[in-house]
Amino acid sequence: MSVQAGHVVSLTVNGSPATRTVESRLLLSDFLRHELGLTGTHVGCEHGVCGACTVLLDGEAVRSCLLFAVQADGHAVETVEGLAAGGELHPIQAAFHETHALQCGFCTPGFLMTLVPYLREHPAPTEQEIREALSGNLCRCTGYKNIVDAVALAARRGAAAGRHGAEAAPARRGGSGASRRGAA
Amino acid sequence: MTARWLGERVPRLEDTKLLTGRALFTDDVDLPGMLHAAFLRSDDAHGVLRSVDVEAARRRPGVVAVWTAADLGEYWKPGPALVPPPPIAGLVFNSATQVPLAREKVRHVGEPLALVVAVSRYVAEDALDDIVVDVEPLPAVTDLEAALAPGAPLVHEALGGNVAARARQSKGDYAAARGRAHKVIARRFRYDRGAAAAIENRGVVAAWDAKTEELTVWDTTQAPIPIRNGLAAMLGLGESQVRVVAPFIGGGFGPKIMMFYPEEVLIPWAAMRLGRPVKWIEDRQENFYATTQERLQIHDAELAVAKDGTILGVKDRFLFDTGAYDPYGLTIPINSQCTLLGPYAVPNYDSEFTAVFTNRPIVTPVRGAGRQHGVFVMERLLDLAAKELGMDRVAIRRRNFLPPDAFPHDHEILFQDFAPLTYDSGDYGPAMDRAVDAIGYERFLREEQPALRRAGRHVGLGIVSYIEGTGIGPYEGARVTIEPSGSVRVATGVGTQGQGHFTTFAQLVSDVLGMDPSKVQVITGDTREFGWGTGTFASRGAVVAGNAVHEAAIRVRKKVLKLASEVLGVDAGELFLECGSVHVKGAPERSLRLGDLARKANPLRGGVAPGTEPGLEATAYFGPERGNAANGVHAMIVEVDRETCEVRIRRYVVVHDCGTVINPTVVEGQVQGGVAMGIGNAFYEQLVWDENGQLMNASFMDYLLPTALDVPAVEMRHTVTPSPLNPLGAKGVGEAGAIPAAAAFAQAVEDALEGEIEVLEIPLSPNRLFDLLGSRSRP
Amino acid sequence: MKPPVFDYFRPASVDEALALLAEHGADAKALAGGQSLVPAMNFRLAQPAALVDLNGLDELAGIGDGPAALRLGAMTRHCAVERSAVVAKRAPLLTETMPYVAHPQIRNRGTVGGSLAHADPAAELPAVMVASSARFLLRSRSGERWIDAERFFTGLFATALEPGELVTAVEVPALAPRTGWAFEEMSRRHGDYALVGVACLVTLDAAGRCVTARIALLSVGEGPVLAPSATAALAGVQPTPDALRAAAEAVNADIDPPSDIHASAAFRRRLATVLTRRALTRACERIATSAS
Amino acid sequence: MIVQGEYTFPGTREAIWELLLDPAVIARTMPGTEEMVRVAPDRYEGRMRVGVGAITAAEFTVSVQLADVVPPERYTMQIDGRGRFGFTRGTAQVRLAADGAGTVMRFEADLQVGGKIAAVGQRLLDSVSKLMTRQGLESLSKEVNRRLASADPGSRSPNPGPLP
Repeated sequence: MSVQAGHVVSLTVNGSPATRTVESRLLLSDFLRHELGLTGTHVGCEHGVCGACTVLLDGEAVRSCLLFAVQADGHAVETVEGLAAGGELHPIQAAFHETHALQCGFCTPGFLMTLVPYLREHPAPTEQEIREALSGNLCRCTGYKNIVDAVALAARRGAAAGRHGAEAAPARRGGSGASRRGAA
Repeated sequence: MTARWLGERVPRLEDTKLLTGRALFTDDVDLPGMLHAAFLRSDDAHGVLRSVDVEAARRRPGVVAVWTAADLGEYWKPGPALVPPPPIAGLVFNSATQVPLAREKVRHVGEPLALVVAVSRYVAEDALDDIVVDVEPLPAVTDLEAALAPGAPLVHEALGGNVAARARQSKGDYAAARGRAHKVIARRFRYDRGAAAAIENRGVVAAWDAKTEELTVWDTTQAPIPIRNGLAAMLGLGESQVRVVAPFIGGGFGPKIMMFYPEEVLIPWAAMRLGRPVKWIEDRQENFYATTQERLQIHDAELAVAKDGTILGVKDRFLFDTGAYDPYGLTIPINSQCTLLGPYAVPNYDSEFTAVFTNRPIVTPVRGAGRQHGVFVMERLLDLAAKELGMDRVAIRRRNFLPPDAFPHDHEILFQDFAPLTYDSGDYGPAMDRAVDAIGYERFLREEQPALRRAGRHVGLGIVSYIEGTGIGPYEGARVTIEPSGSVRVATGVGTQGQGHFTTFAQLVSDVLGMDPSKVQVITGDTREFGWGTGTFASRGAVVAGNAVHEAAIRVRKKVLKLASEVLGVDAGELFLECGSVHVKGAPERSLRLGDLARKANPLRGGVAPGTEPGLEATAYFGPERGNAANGVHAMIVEVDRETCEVRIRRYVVVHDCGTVINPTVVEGQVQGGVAMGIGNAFYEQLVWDENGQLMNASFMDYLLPTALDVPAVEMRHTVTPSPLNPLGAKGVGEAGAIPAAAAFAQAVEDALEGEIEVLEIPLSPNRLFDLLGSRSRP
Repeated sequence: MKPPVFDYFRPASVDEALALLAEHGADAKALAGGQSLVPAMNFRLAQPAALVDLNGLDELAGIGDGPAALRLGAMTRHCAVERSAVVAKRAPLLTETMPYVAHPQIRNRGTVGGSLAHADPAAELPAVMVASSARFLLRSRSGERWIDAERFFTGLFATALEPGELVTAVEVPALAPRTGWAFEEMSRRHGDYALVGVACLVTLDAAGRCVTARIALLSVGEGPVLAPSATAALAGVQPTPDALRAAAEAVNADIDPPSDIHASAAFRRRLATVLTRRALTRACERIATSAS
Repeated sequence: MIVQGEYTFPGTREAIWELLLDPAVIARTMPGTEEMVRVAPDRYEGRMRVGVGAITAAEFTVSVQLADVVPPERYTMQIDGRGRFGFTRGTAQVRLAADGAGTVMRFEADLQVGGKIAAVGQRLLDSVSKLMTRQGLESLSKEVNRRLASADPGSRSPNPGPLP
């Protein structure tokens, strides 16, 4: 067996085990998207700048375009598909929806995956801290303001619920009709 | 019909799919047996293409096919000219459109030379390294003025020169106005190239079904219907045999309109030739060459003013870099020419541009599409005039605003849609009042700025006005269908790239049909669903397609009322629609669910009256006679670190008038996003080409998109002067934020530096400020 | 932008890694965080024939607090350094610098040893290590050796590493009493390659005179650049604003900055002067604060 | 990209001239040169491998065409290097002037860089060209000193060939 091809990769993705045989050079982003069909992880630059491909590797946000799939062997990966448990939006997803924090939505999964661990570790960030946390993700549509608002909203709810960040607050269903919320 | 949803902040209906990773983007399309394509692209900006040797690539295991221009046979054809030149007297227009693969000559870095199709993109890229190209370099055409000099190397030898177009538009008598002027302000302005840089690169997936003889193409296009029509013609198929789907698109901003990119022409052809689906996904490096760009213009402009600041006239001569080909015609420079006039009364105007071929990638509109250049030149001229006249910046603008009774106002020149540049409506004074108030103009100049200056800080304010011509024709259409389930389907031809069409169109229908927007399913950008239309550009989605959707919904409502009055036996005037049902006034318990009515409208047996159309469905089209004039004021406060030449934006205020607002949240999102792009243009983003036509920053490491730390939160105010040109009264908003940002930024930086430098170019950068400040800026 | 083929090895021990590197010679690269190597491979600018993945080697990771020095395993990730209370106490200059290193997602993967071995002239850690008088433990199949940071960086992306040799640990000596520190950087956007950066450690005597000042700059030469002229200008003097300004000006004699599209050499000189002054000022303020 | 400089060598103009045009010397002194053959009196062809540290190494096939050759005073080189990462090409002028017992070499190269090297590597172009220039001059200087140590430096050049 060549050491270029035929690497067996066994990992956990969104809590479920997966095993595939891959070429050593296959990027983790391509592995998730095209081998596992998890196309919610997007690819924007493939040189580690845009952040669209951000996923969690053992709970930490990483660029999946800068990892080879073989490196994920034995590890746990979480992608955007794993966030909304049982059809309920994750609190950070719900906050994005409510504050209009996405337009084309292409960069959004990368932002969400960056924010999930961030809010876990920083339950009450200031606006400047939020902006610093977002600085490794590029968005071309929104101008970031509403994303910053979404993070603040999710953090407030986490704090209000007396729990930490992203795990807190009941999620609202997205797209379930119009609220009459005032200006963001 | 009550306007319950129009103007409401309805959270977007499309969000859930996007937030959960279930939205289909082009690169998500995965088909059995699919092959993957990669293009070999020219390293040279200009040269004679002697040979492209693909033999080694063809032999590589996993490679299925490799084609060069010579292998395309009859299929090799330059692309169509997309926008014909407008009927301007004396206009010169030389058309040279892009080719699918370069043959005989290469004309810009990144021009495709060969197409490789392989079992994976990885193998396809391996094969690119096997190809040997022999190019005899030619001197590159990069400088716009040198390009026009006698003896300059030629991008297109057959044209005998590098002039792509020349057009002069004028009104009044500028020379006479100049003679009367108290002051004439003349400067040279430069606005450089940037990239649209949507986070999703382009992509095309094509599949040919030999049994049904149908071609399906998924394309990151802003104009799926013209793509379908063109592909059908090129491939010898009927239009109904081709289905083009623009699924979720990860940002457009203009370049995804460009029709018949080489990849769009070749991938469907390859899929048919090979009898297997083929996918091509542009990578970020390719995007810097293979996707169109915009913005290099050089203006020599002058403003003639009276002593009291009244504009007597403007003269402008400008050069426009159209890149190696000019498929998009004159849209951009005409936008510049028209937008320069702004919200002002300009009695005498003389503007001539020369579009120049260069050895750089193709130029087509990018968000703003030439409008920012006009705004930049005019607003800078007004700033300089105010300074020379000792006038306040806001006062000189107010002095020249068109008064509210001046509408419709005919500027006596032609706009990009070939219609006379006529402003439909506007009221500019109140917009300026609100901006002055919101930014705290008086207090800033009187108190804050002097106090901060005394403390050694360099803060400045910029405040500028602009007009954005939006919502042009020719037309869009929509079909609205009430389904037996009670939900409503809306199909329209425009594609969507994040503008919120799924929600705003649903809102328009909801009011007419009395239902919750969440019950309205909008389908865009699939030619099988709707096959007539042009595309999403020129801030026209809400105006043109929106009015078509609205009208189609009104027609469906008429059908609902007619059928319900028959079924319920009451006069249609006694009925109202609410919560997905038709009710009788005064007896709301007497009602019919719209779904049940839809079933009744499609009987299986029995007779119907002659002329009866089945179903609760209607199609409508809307084509405005001409575009709208949205307007606004941008104001910002910046702080410059005089030592490091860094600039921080402290505040940013936008007052915007886009006529009737369908969804303020969506509108504000568009404006905030546009401002971010405008700030990028002003201070971060510049495609740096060397004199040989090489791009020096073809990556996100060196091409600097602004991040969350660079873009301020925009404080937004609306004013509303509805457009009389469409039933909704809407004007477009998609590009507005991006248009005046650079002009405001330039003024603010100049102000912060107390007039030590003149900012006549965009983008700025810390290094450029350092150079401009020169020896005066010892730390 | 897909990487070329390569052989992939995941050794179970440092010894095995060293054996693999020796076996595959110059065409093999060690894969640490991969945050510089993988982009270069995606651009196909780097085409190593083999990668030896160090990520599973726990023996190379970890932060240890010794009596004389802080010890960092080469595979300690940037995020671990950034969050470490021990580092904050023992090497606060390093803690202050970490947020400037790219972005959070990059720091979650990037490693100390990887950054040092890569020796990018615009990277923060090499300059901080030089300013901190750190030393590195290098290991090959033939043994181990210590090398001072100053001697480790030999030029443009060049280090004293021999073929088959790995950086396995870093020791950052404890701060002397009355020592202040500061890191200053200017980049176009947060997380970008620095246009110029300055790391400094200043030690004053009881009378408030400068005993030593270690000033290292980045992005102004082929690697991290020590500024002996600036150090000399401060020797034995009170750090008055004028003295700090003069020291900052003296930096010009120590640097030979490159020009690129973001900053000319002249602009980099300006930035080096300004940032050095600001860094020295803050470092001295810190001493004053901690002394009071 | 303009690369220019001047350097003073010990030795006569004639001796330096011979060295500069000796393919073996070029191969030894031009950083990254793996092979250099004088295929015609006024033409050299070879291979270079220009590396930036541990990560990247760009391979080029290089041809150098001499023009405007006025021994021992000046010559011009048309340089054409191509590789997978792009190209480097341009002209370099070399002038030699007597300076006491030594020789001053002045050179000015106007080089185009294209393809990936330009697109992705701009940040390092200046540093790399400075480094290569310095390394080249240092090697050349060593070579000169080595040759001067021998009696007749010119006769050691393998196949200098007649000049045009």
